[in-house]
Amino acid sequence: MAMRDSLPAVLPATGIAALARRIAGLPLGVSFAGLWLVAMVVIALGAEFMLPYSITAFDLKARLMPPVLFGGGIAHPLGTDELGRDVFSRLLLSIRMSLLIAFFGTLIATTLGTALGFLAAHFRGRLESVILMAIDFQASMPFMIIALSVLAFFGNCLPLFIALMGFHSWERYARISRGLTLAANEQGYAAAVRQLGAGPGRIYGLHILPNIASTLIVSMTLTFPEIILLESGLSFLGLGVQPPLTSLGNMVGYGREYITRAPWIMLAPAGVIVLTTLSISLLGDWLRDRLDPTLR
Amino acid sequence: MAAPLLVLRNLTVDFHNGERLSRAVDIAEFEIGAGEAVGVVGESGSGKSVTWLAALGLLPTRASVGGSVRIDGQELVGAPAATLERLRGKRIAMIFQDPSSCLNPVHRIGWQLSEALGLHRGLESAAAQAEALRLLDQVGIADARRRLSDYPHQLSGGLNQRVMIAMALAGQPDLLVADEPTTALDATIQAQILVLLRTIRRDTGMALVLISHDLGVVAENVDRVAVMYAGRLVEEAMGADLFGAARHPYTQGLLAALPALTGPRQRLTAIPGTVPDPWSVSSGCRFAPRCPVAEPRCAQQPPPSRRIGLLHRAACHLAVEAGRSVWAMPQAAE
Amino acid sequence: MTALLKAVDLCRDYRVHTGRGLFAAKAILRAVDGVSFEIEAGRTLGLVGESGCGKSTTGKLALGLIAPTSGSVRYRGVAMPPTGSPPWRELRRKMQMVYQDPLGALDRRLPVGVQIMEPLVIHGTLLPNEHRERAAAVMEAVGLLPHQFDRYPHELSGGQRQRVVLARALMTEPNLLVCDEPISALDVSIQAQVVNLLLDLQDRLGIAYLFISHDLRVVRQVSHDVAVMYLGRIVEQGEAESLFAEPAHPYTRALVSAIPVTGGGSRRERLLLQGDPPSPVDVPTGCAFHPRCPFEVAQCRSERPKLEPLPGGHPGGRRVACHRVGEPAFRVAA
Amino acid sequence: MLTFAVSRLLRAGLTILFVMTFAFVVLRLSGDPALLIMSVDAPPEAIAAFRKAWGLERPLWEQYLAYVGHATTGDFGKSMRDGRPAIELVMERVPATLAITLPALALKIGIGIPAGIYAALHRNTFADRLTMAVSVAGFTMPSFVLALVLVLIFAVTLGWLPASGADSPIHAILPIVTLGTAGAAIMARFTRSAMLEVLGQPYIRAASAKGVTWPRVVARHALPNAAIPTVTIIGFMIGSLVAGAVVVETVFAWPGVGRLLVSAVANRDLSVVQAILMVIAAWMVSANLAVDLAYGWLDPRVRGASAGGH
Repeated sequence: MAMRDSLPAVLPATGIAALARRIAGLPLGVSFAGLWLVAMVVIALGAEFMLPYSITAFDLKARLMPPVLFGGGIAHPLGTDELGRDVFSRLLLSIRMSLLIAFFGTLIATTLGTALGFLAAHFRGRLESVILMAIDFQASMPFMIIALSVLAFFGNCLPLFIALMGFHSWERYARISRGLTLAANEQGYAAAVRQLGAGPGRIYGLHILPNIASTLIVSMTLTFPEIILLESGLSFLGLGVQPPLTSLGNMVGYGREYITRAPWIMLAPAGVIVLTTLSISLLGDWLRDRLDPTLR
Repeated sequence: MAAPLLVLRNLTVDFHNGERLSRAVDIAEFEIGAGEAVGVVGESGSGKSVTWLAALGLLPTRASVGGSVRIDGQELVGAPAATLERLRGKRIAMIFQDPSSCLNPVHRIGWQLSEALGLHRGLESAAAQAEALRLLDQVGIADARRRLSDYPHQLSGGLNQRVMIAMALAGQPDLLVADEPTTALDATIQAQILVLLRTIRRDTGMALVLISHDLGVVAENVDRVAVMYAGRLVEEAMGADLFGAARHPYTQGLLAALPALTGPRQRLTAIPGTVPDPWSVSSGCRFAPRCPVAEPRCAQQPPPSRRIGLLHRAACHLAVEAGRSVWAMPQAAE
Repeated sequence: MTALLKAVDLCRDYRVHTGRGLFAAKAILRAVDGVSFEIEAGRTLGLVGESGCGKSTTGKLALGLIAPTSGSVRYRGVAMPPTGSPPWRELRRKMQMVYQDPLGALDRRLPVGVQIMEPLVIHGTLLPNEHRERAAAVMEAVGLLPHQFDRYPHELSGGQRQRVVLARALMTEPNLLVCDEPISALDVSIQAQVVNLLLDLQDRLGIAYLFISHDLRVVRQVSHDVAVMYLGRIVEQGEAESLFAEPAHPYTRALVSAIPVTGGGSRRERLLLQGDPPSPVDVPTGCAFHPRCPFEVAQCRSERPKLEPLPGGHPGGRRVACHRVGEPAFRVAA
Repeated sequence: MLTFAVSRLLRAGLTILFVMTFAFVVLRLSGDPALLIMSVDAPPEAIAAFRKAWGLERPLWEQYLAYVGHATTGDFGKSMRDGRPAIELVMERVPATLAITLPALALKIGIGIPAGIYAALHRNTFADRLTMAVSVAGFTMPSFVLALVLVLIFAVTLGWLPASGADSPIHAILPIVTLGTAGAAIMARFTRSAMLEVLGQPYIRAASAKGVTWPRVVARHALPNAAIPTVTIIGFMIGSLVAGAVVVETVFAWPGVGRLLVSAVANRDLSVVQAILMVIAAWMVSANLAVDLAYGWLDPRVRGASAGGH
């Protein structure tokens, strides 16, 4: 739907054949990124149906087993930790947790930021100045520091942590939605619809939001990996997701202690983080070129 | 007539846009004499600007240029970068539509003028300063000394265009290409700039190519006019001939579409349809789909460039009589 | 008889920053300064002037899209309701705007047909199943083809998009259209199509236009009356043909003489203005035009001229704001 | 220029005040500050003394004023771990942090900017794509992963460099490389897009049209303009030097402010957290101020506007 603008009006060929042709036409990197992300989403949705072992199941006979191609057995494809727990099982649950946090964080940031941007553009005046000041502040203060101090003051629990991640980069959406709304209000389609007599609900919901959606989506491909990086960084430091819950950063932090004896404990989640953020960035770059030549 | 200053032969410009290739310019033959003022008229996408950017090698790399452009016998198409750099500003200078964005925002006017003077005349510091002052005077900028230390954003669009003209004069070129020099300016400022261009041409004797979409701007300021449509030259004539006795249906249509400024108001003659997409392919006349007198052959064979009178040529299959507009014929009814 | 739209003494101020940052100096920019006019049903008032003279702001004030700082707008004798209020929205059926950039004024993500029907949806006029019928009728009236109903704006040409904007504006059968530079973004060969269409629609539907443009030729073509604006004020107003034939205010004379003509232009009066228009933040005292006026005297610097009927009775109800316009020597001096 | 500087200074002050208010509000929202700061098992009379010292029984606005007063003089209370003034603890860690972040900054600028310029000038060539691919990989890799991979290669496997500690300058190499890599990637990407933007401007074509040679167009016409947005990102990098070092200092056990912050957060040592927050805010505000001044120096439009406009 969103691609209608940039693609020439091709007659809709029949379903799957067209889809296959379209996928075949993608750059290799983008197709790989897409496949990886699909796999991640499947894991995030169905992690508990795929677990070979419970993550608390000890197997003291198989402690610190290397992964399957490095001398380990097929029973533990990614090896085990020092208590003989299966790394692969743990990894699946970590992926789910990290994606969940990043997903809700991005959602909160987008909703909050877009709403504030609309408010600023709609009411202008004092409200706009206040929102602009908050944007400036947020953009200039490193979010890592804000996050750390909030965690220090409030302590940590999962809902708070997710909400905190949602405050990351809201200002990007506020800036985009305010800017594009002002442009549309000045001489553009929103001004035109307004002078037709349409109310704000119609103007924002039916016209502005669909029009800026592609830009927002492209920005989400920036925010999503940023939140993964932030979350895993904090969890790595032991200040993010708390045990018994586990996330990718958490696993890396834990695996760090065995870096000399069992580097796979750390490398498996680290690899997942890098591949996931890289995939989303690649996909985002590709989307940006497709959807929104005005960005960058 | 003496040997022409500039000669274009079979000039083509193609843009590669993804898989699409579009021919933006396709000119068989065009000449400019020394000291001559030529107007080039066309709508957006007619190739009127691209032609001259191509001649100076200023197009991006996704454009490929073929054919030949020679100034005093020296070939420009495919010439090495160093040759072109020596020619630009020195033999052929160019000014553009939006003067305020054509001046570098972080350098002072004086710096930018001195740069051109240093490049083309080898003038340094004090000598460059003095010459820069003289040039600003010549283009009618009051208080020139103060302006030298101003930045472009401190000057109005009209003043910036004067600065651009001064900069173009710095190399004492044989030819000035002015690409829509007044389009971004207000009517009263446009009048000032056009008068300035006339004065300078009288004083320096350089040749001028004035590119515009506005027939009026061209009519008052040049000797000869060339009309372009969809990358091709459709008619070429002395100003009076063209405005008095246009022979190509497109030129006639453009003139008829222009509201009069005096006399009773009459319904305008509108050219139907729209300008063709640059990537659309047509072997015949590009104007045929909109032409009221088009015949089957117009869509198939490229129109010959016909010589109609002294310095008057038109690219049309039909020999339209002088003084008769195809738009006034019965079949031209909307 | 009450006029369709009557604007009395409209003023509109903007607060502008003359610098950057929190404590930058603020200034008041008076974009429109005491403008009054009337538009009668089925007639066209042309509004001309250079960029920044306040003509677009006047257009928005006339529609009530922005509130005036002082002064009033009355539609059929009733005061304009506050912007955005339900009665204001209701009134949109009767007055509509046509924009310079039709692509910007259309939603790129919706087929044009849906957008053409949108006014009916907003105002709940007609039954939903009649919307499409009405849209088809209006599309035909503005020269759009039925299959274009499902097209997206970017699939149409500039002229067709402007027809779509017009069709949308006409859906609720308005009495007044404010056209803000409706043809300046269009190609020369397309402009005449749209001008003719506007005139045809007025003939058939009896719509009144406030036609805003910097192009004097086009304004003369479409307008019954013309008002000339300079720095937020109307300096001359009157019947179109006579105003362009015999402009009285020095600014109007300069504007008219600045239009280049095709074919022998030496017969006309030449009045070349010096310098640029002053910044609207810092409007000169007295007559705002005096720093550029060749006829300026002491009175012009101190006393603001009123818009008054031309002495000696002039056809077309001409009114001029100039101290010297009544002097017998004045016209000779030109 | 004067009003410009004054307005920037005032804005800087406002930002600091904003951070103080933020800390004050969050502290109040999170519960009884006396209990939070003194810890729950402190003797009741100590808590009462603390309440009195911080004026917690007075009205909220008075408390706020007192808080701001304390904070402006650098008094954030004592660290609950060793009882020393929090600000002292923080300040003595600053040199260590600068010792790795400043060389890292040099690395970011020294590699990122030339790479970005090169990529922009050779747009769509193999070199450009390679630079951008490396750059994407550089900033999608979390710093702790990069740090651990470097440790795995250079410390564990090759044994060339120490894995952690701060005993000698050699120890600083891995932290500096880790910090510099991601920053250089961002810098390169940003410089490239700034440069491409400038190269597309009409004045670049106009400079070519007047006969300026291409190297000179790049050096004298494009670079000064591309420098303007680039300064913003450099300023932001300077402002976030400390924040960026949090993870890396912890991984390499480098005794800087970042590591202190992590342990303070983990132990909920709120005085220290507040002190660090204010130090970072002051640092960041100074960096922004420097950017603004650099802007005025690089961009005559900003200068002109601040001098009263046109």
